[in-house]
Amino acid sequence: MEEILAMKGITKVYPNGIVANKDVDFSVRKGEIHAIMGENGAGKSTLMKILFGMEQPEEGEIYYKGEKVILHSPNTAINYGIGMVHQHFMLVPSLTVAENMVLGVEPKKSSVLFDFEKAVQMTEEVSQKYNLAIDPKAIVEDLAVGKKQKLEILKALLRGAEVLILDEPTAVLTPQETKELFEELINLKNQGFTIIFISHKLKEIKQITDRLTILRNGRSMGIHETKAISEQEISRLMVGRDVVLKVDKQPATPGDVVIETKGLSYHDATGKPVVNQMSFRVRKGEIMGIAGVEGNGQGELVELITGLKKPSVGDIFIGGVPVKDLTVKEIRNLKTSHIPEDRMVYGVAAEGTIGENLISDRFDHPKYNGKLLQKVKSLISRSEELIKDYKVKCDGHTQQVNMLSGGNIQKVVVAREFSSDPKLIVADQPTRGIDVGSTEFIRRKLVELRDEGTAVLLVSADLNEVLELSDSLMVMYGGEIAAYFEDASQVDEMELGMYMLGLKTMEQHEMGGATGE
Amino acid sequence: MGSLFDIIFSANFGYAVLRVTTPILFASLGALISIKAGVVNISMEGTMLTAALAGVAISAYTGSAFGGLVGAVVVGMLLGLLLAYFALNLKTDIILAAIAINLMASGGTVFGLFVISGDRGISSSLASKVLPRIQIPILHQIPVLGPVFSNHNVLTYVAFISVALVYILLYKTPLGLRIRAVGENAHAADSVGISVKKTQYIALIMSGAFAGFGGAFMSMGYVSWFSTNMIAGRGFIALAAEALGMGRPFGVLLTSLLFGSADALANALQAFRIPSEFVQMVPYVVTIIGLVVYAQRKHSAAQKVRQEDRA
Amino acid sequence: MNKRVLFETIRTLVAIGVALLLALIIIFSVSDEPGYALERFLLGPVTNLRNFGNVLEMAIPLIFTGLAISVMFMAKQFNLGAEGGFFFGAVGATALVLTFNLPPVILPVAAIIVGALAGGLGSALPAVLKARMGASELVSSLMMNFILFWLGLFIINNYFRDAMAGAMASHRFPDAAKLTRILPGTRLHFGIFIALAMVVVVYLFLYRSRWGYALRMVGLNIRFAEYSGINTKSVILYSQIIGGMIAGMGGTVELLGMYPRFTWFQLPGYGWDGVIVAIMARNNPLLVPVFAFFLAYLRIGADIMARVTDVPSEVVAIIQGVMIMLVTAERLLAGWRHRMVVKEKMKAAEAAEVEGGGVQHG
Amino acid sequence: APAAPAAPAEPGAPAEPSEDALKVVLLLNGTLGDRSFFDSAHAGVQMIEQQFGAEVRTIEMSYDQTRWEPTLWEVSEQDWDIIILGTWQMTEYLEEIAQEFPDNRYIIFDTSVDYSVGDLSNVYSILYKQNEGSFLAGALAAKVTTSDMELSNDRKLIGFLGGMDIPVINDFLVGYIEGALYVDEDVSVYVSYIGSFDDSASGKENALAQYNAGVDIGFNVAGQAGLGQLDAAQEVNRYAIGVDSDQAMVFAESDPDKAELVLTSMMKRVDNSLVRAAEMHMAGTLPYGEAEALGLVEEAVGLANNDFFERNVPAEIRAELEELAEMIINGEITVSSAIGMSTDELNQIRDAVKP
Ligand SMILES: Nc1ncnc2c1ncn2[C@@H]1O[C@H](COP(=O)(O)OP(=O)(O)OP(=O)(O)O)[C@@H](O)[C@H]1O
Ligand SMILES: Nc1ncnc2c1ncn2[C@@H]1O[C@H](COP(=O)(O)OP(=O)(O)OP(=O)(O)O)[C@@H](O)[C@H]1O
Ligand SMILES: [Mg+2]
Ligand SMILES: [Mg+2]
Repeated sequence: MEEILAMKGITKVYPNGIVANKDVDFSVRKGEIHAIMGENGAGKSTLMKILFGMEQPEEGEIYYKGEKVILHSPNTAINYGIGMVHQHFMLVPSLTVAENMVLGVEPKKSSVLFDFEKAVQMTEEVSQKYNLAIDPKAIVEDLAVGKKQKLEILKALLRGAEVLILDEPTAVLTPQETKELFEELINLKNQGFTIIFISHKLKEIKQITDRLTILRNGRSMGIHETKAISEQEISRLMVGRDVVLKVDKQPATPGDVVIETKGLSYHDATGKPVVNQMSFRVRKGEIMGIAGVEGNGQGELVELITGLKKPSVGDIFIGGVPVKDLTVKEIRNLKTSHIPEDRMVYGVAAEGTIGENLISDRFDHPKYNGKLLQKVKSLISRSEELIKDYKVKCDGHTQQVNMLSGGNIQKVVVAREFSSDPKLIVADQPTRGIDVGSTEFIRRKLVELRDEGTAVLLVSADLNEVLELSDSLMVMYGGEIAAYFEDASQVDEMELGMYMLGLKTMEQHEMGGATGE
Repeated sequence: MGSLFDIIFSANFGYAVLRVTTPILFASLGALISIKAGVVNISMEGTMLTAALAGVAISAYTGSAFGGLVGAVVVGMLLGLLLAYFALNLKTDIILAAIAINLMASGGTVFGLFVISGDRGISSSLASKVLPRIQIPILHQIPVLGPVFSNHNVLTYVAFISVALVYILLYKTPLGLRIRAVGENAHAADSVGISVKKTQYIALIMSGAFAGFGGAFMSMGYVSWFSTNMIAGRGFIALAAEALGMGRPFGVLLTSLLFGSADALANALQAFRIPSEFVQMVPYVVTIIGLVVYAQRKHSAAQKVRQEDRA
Repeated sequence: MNKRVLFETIRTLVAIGVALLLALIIIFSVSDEPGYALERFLLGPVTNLRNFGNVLEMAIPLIFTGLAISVMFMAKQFNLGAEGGFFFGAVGATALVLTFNLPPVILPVAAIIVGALAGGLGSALPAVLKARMGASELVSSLMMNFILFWLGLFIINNYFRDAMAGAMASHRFPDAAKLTRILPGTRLHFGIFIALAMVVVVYLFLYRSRWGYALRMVGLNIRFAEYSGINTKSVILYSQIIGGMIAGMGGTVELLGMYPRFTWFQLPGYGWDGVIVAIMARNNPLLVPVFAFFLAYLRIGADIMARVTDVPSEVVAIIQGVMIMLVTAERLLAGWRHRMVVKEKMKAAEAAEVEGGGVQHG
Repeated sequence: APAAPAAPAEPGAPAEPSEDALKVVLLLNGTLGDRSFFDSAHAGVQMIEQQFGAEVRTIEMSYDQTRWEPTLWEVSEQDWDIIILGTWQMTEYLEEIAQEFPDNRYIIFDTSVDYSVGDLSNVYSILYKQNEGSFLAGALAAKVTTSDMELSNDRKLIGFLGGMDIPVINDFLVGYIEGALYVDEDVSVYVSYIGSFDDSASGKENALAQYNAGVDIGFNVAGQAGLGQLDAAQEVNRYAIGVDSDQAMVFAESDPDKAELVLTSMMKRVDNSLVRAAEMHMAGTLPYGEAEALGLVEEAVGLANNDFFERNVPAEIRAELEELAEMIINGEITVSSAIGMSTDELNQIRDAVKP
């Protein structure tokens, strides 16, 4: 097969001095699905942004269909037929699907006005042509993530993309949605599209890609045939050592109840119950997993427990203390830790230093404060300890958090939350978008803490993660408990899927002791 | 003298409200466009002032009121361009750049006036022109409506028509779609090949143009001369009106009218021997009350949205 | 890190150079003695003690409003009420010194406290409206400036006006209220020490106290602060109230240091200057006095030029504006800086390659 | 004023033995071009230049208060025979600096230094009896509103448009009200304050509110902002009275129709008073160390007697005004002043004529 595009000797230095790509060679054949792999911060997104004209390299050349091209802006790239679906959605939330679709290539009527009807029609046409169904008149902020992903792909297709770059498209998708996406990608490949696919999930890579390129520390570790390379080899090339994702775990020895909810409900502004009559308990030294398709109330449940939202009905007890009317601070004082779902929104102050981010939960603790001023030295030494213990890759505690890669930012959050000697950890998607090395690290830590007697409530969209880490398991559907398994190791994946999709619901008596009254 | 009630429900009062509202409306529409594109233009005050001088000077020089208007608008656009250049190309903090423009305008106009007319206070020695008033044929004869709505300066009508034009621009044209996209998520706009910088340039230039209209109205419609510091805070009031207008052209119309009414009301209250300091406070107090009412509504709406977001 | 400081210094110097060049062009076009005018502009403030005293005198209120705005902006509260706070603080202080007959030292101290409270009161309303219902503090503080102005005038006019004075003016302040002059031949007063002390206090507050930490985190990411257990509403309140108090102190110090009685019947404009100073100082309290001095120097130099040469004082406003814009132009020389960074990093990266490992962060 | 030739210095003149010309500097704590006060002072200095061959210089210190004191210091150190400055805001600086430079001679207009604070024997203060001039303006307004002049109506309602509610402005107001009431007890006065001295648009708006309420003649005392009244007068075709300088002349050329409606202006003749002072200085008779209040007698205040006045104001009214002026000059009428009046007293006066 011919090479449709090639990048030669690409070097990129960000203004802050970070060398994101160094002398990278990269090429793609027409009609293949080509994976790019690498740890967080390896330079994958940067390389793709260069290919899409969003960043300019310091050195290097790009060839498209054999011709040397200079991509000054996304506009140029689009005109050549390169389309990109970004790691973070590039959508305008308040606009409709159709408006987002045609942004930049707006159809006009009477030569000045925007032709909305035409935009809707264009959207419908392209969505039918590629068999990706979407409602053109829906407002984007109302869409589920899966739909947003589809919209992003359609946007690229509408602009006539022949080469589609997908930067971690599956990170936020449910297994079902991922499956559907893969079908669509294969379909597109069969129609002659070339696809560049970034993912951290080895299984997915193995499943759909033809070849793969591995980046490590901004350098290319070569191009490989997917079939010809083992998972072990891939992770060795990526991280420089073998990675075991299977966490060794002894059976749990649960103790007293740490958290208990009784008839917990939360109604949104429209009065709809988003969390409905949930009663459950988690014990000391136990990891309880919560499985479920995203948007079934898991997020609200976590916010209710951690005090960011107040329940409409019902009670929550942590260590026997009713916490329904307590502030976030007071709940944290009961030794509750929280790994938030979206680290950039809640987990860190991106423009703050690593040190500042590591102390946000204990900055006012008497231990670190005099009468008026803080004990700066002890705060700094605490931060430095955490950076070392959690292997945060950085220059030191004064470095800004937004200069770290995603995985290292997550480590900052985890270090802060795990180090406060918690009795309860509420971990919401703790390894989302994190490379294998860091994932392994965080999972190990969770089990360690459990062994030390912490109760863990683990919410994850990654079924493997839930099944592997949980001692007991709960499935949420429509804000309610659809199933509860006292022993998570006995659960069958297919059966779990049935509960998650609401095809099946357990009766109260099946759930046994941990839930209900 | 009649009661306050009589004054407020007189045609003169209604007429005054529209006149007082005009410059504020122009400036707040300009502010609206810039804010929609994600670039706050708080140099409306200085831009209006400079445009007011330009209008007078050019109309005196060309002997044409229309020439003066065009000059004022062009000068407004140039100041928008200047702000855009510093903020977008040189990355000067846009608030700071705008404050600097206000500073330059307050001194520069005095200097400019001196160079042009030899005066430093008022341009009365220049035979500058005023923009015409317009009698609206049939409306003019209708009893109450005629005196309120007819016979205004042409720019008053332009201002009110502009509300609809800005609405069409923002919500019915490709450029408007781009402006809103750039303002809401510049990365998204960038990723589909829209030039964020170009769009923001256009928005700032347009906001300068509106300030230019506002300035021209002040010196060629409201009064018939330029005098130093004659904008007297209207550019800042317009920012408040914009902020209160819920980011909508018609919202901005309503809040500008609220200001205009409060101002006219303050004038009417002078007749009642209330301590003058309190009379002067009326427009600002009304604004804060408006802000509270609006915030209360938005607050509950936002809570609703936030809760829905999580759903 | 040192390279950065070096670069920033060079960039600032280049900016000032370009601005001066523009100034020179403007001066050339309006003056018959451009060389002398420019010389006076640049060196006038340091040619005699009184002129230099003028610079320091003017820096004092700028330091206060610069600090006030910095504290509020640091918490991302875009409260522009330093203008009204400064004015109303001075009104409060006037009320105190004309009402209570206290001994020296105690009287000015009490006046500063009352001034601070009055200034804080002024920004309390925008703060409460923001914290309670999310009302834009930008709008309400702009409006409050005008309300405080008229309220202040009402108070002075009705309760403290000197009927015998030919203009709107309060009674004379007792001597006990005045801040001592510290440098003979200038009007430089004790307020400069208060201002510098406030720089240190604000620095310690922001960077060394738990309240300052909470304030900064709210400014960086309010949702993160909330998630971390910080009481964000109280931060919204106290950041603005403290800002208003600092502005009110500034008004008091300026009034007692420079004026024999209250005579302001216009807002003095230091609030906007404070915004300029705070933005230039990037809200860093330690840089506030530097840029306050810079702005004061610029103004006094310009005054001297306007006074002794034929350059009209208004031209100076244009020069100032250009200078402020250029000095803060981040992109000025950005290309050069980027090339510098690239060169350095590439060298580092190559060196790392030789060792076989990868170093990304320099 | 008698045009003296370049007079040789009197032997008795204190500090100045020089043969060369009188050196006079004028400090303005504002800018030229106000068409009023500062312009008038500047004109006075120029008259001094022409009449006495003096060397003169005018320094505009702008409205920025921080510049005033340093400038006064600097000028005091230089070699001037007379340093002229004006307005109340400068008094306290002068009280301090004049004592530092006992050999300098200072003239301050429109205010007086407080001679009790120290040795100020080198300062001469000029006050203007604006209340006397305003009395005439009020009398004129009352005459006009009760007359059957072309643009006057049946109502006995006149307007006063002040810049801000502050003592100087109210001094005009008090004289104006007394003058109006002297003519006709039943006249009411619609009093508005613009709240600014530069917002001429707001001045116009306030004036229009007055005219629309039935005012047929108004008096503006608000600097530049007050000029808005003239625009308003033209719009509704009513009369206006200007202030400080001859405001009809502001528009006499560029907009004669507007000028036609400005019946007269109550002028403070800073120019006259400065020429008078310079002349007395040279004659060695200027009472340094004292304040003088100059009024109608010294021609330091008065109504502008221009073509418009003569053309548009009926002769008998003009004659009556002249009579009133005479009565003030010879003391038959004394006009009250707002300076020294409490806010309560002031309110009583304003409320009494409230429409
Ligand atoms: N705009 C930027 N400015 C400065 N540094 C950046 C910027 N974007 C990325 N970086 C840095 O460049 C390096 C490469 O980042 P990049 O986003 O390409 O990594 P990635 O391989 O996509 O990682 P991830 O898997 O976490 O998405 C990282 O160290 C990152 O912190
Ligand atoms: N300088 C300008 N002033 C005002 N409007 C402009 C200006 N430049 C472009 N526009 C408007 O912005 C919109 C987009 O312009 P642009 O030139 O970016 O379009 P384009 O990318 O070439 O796409 P198309 O040709 O499909 O419109 C158009 O509606 C155009 O009228
Ligand atoms: Mg990435
Ligand atoms: Mg009448």
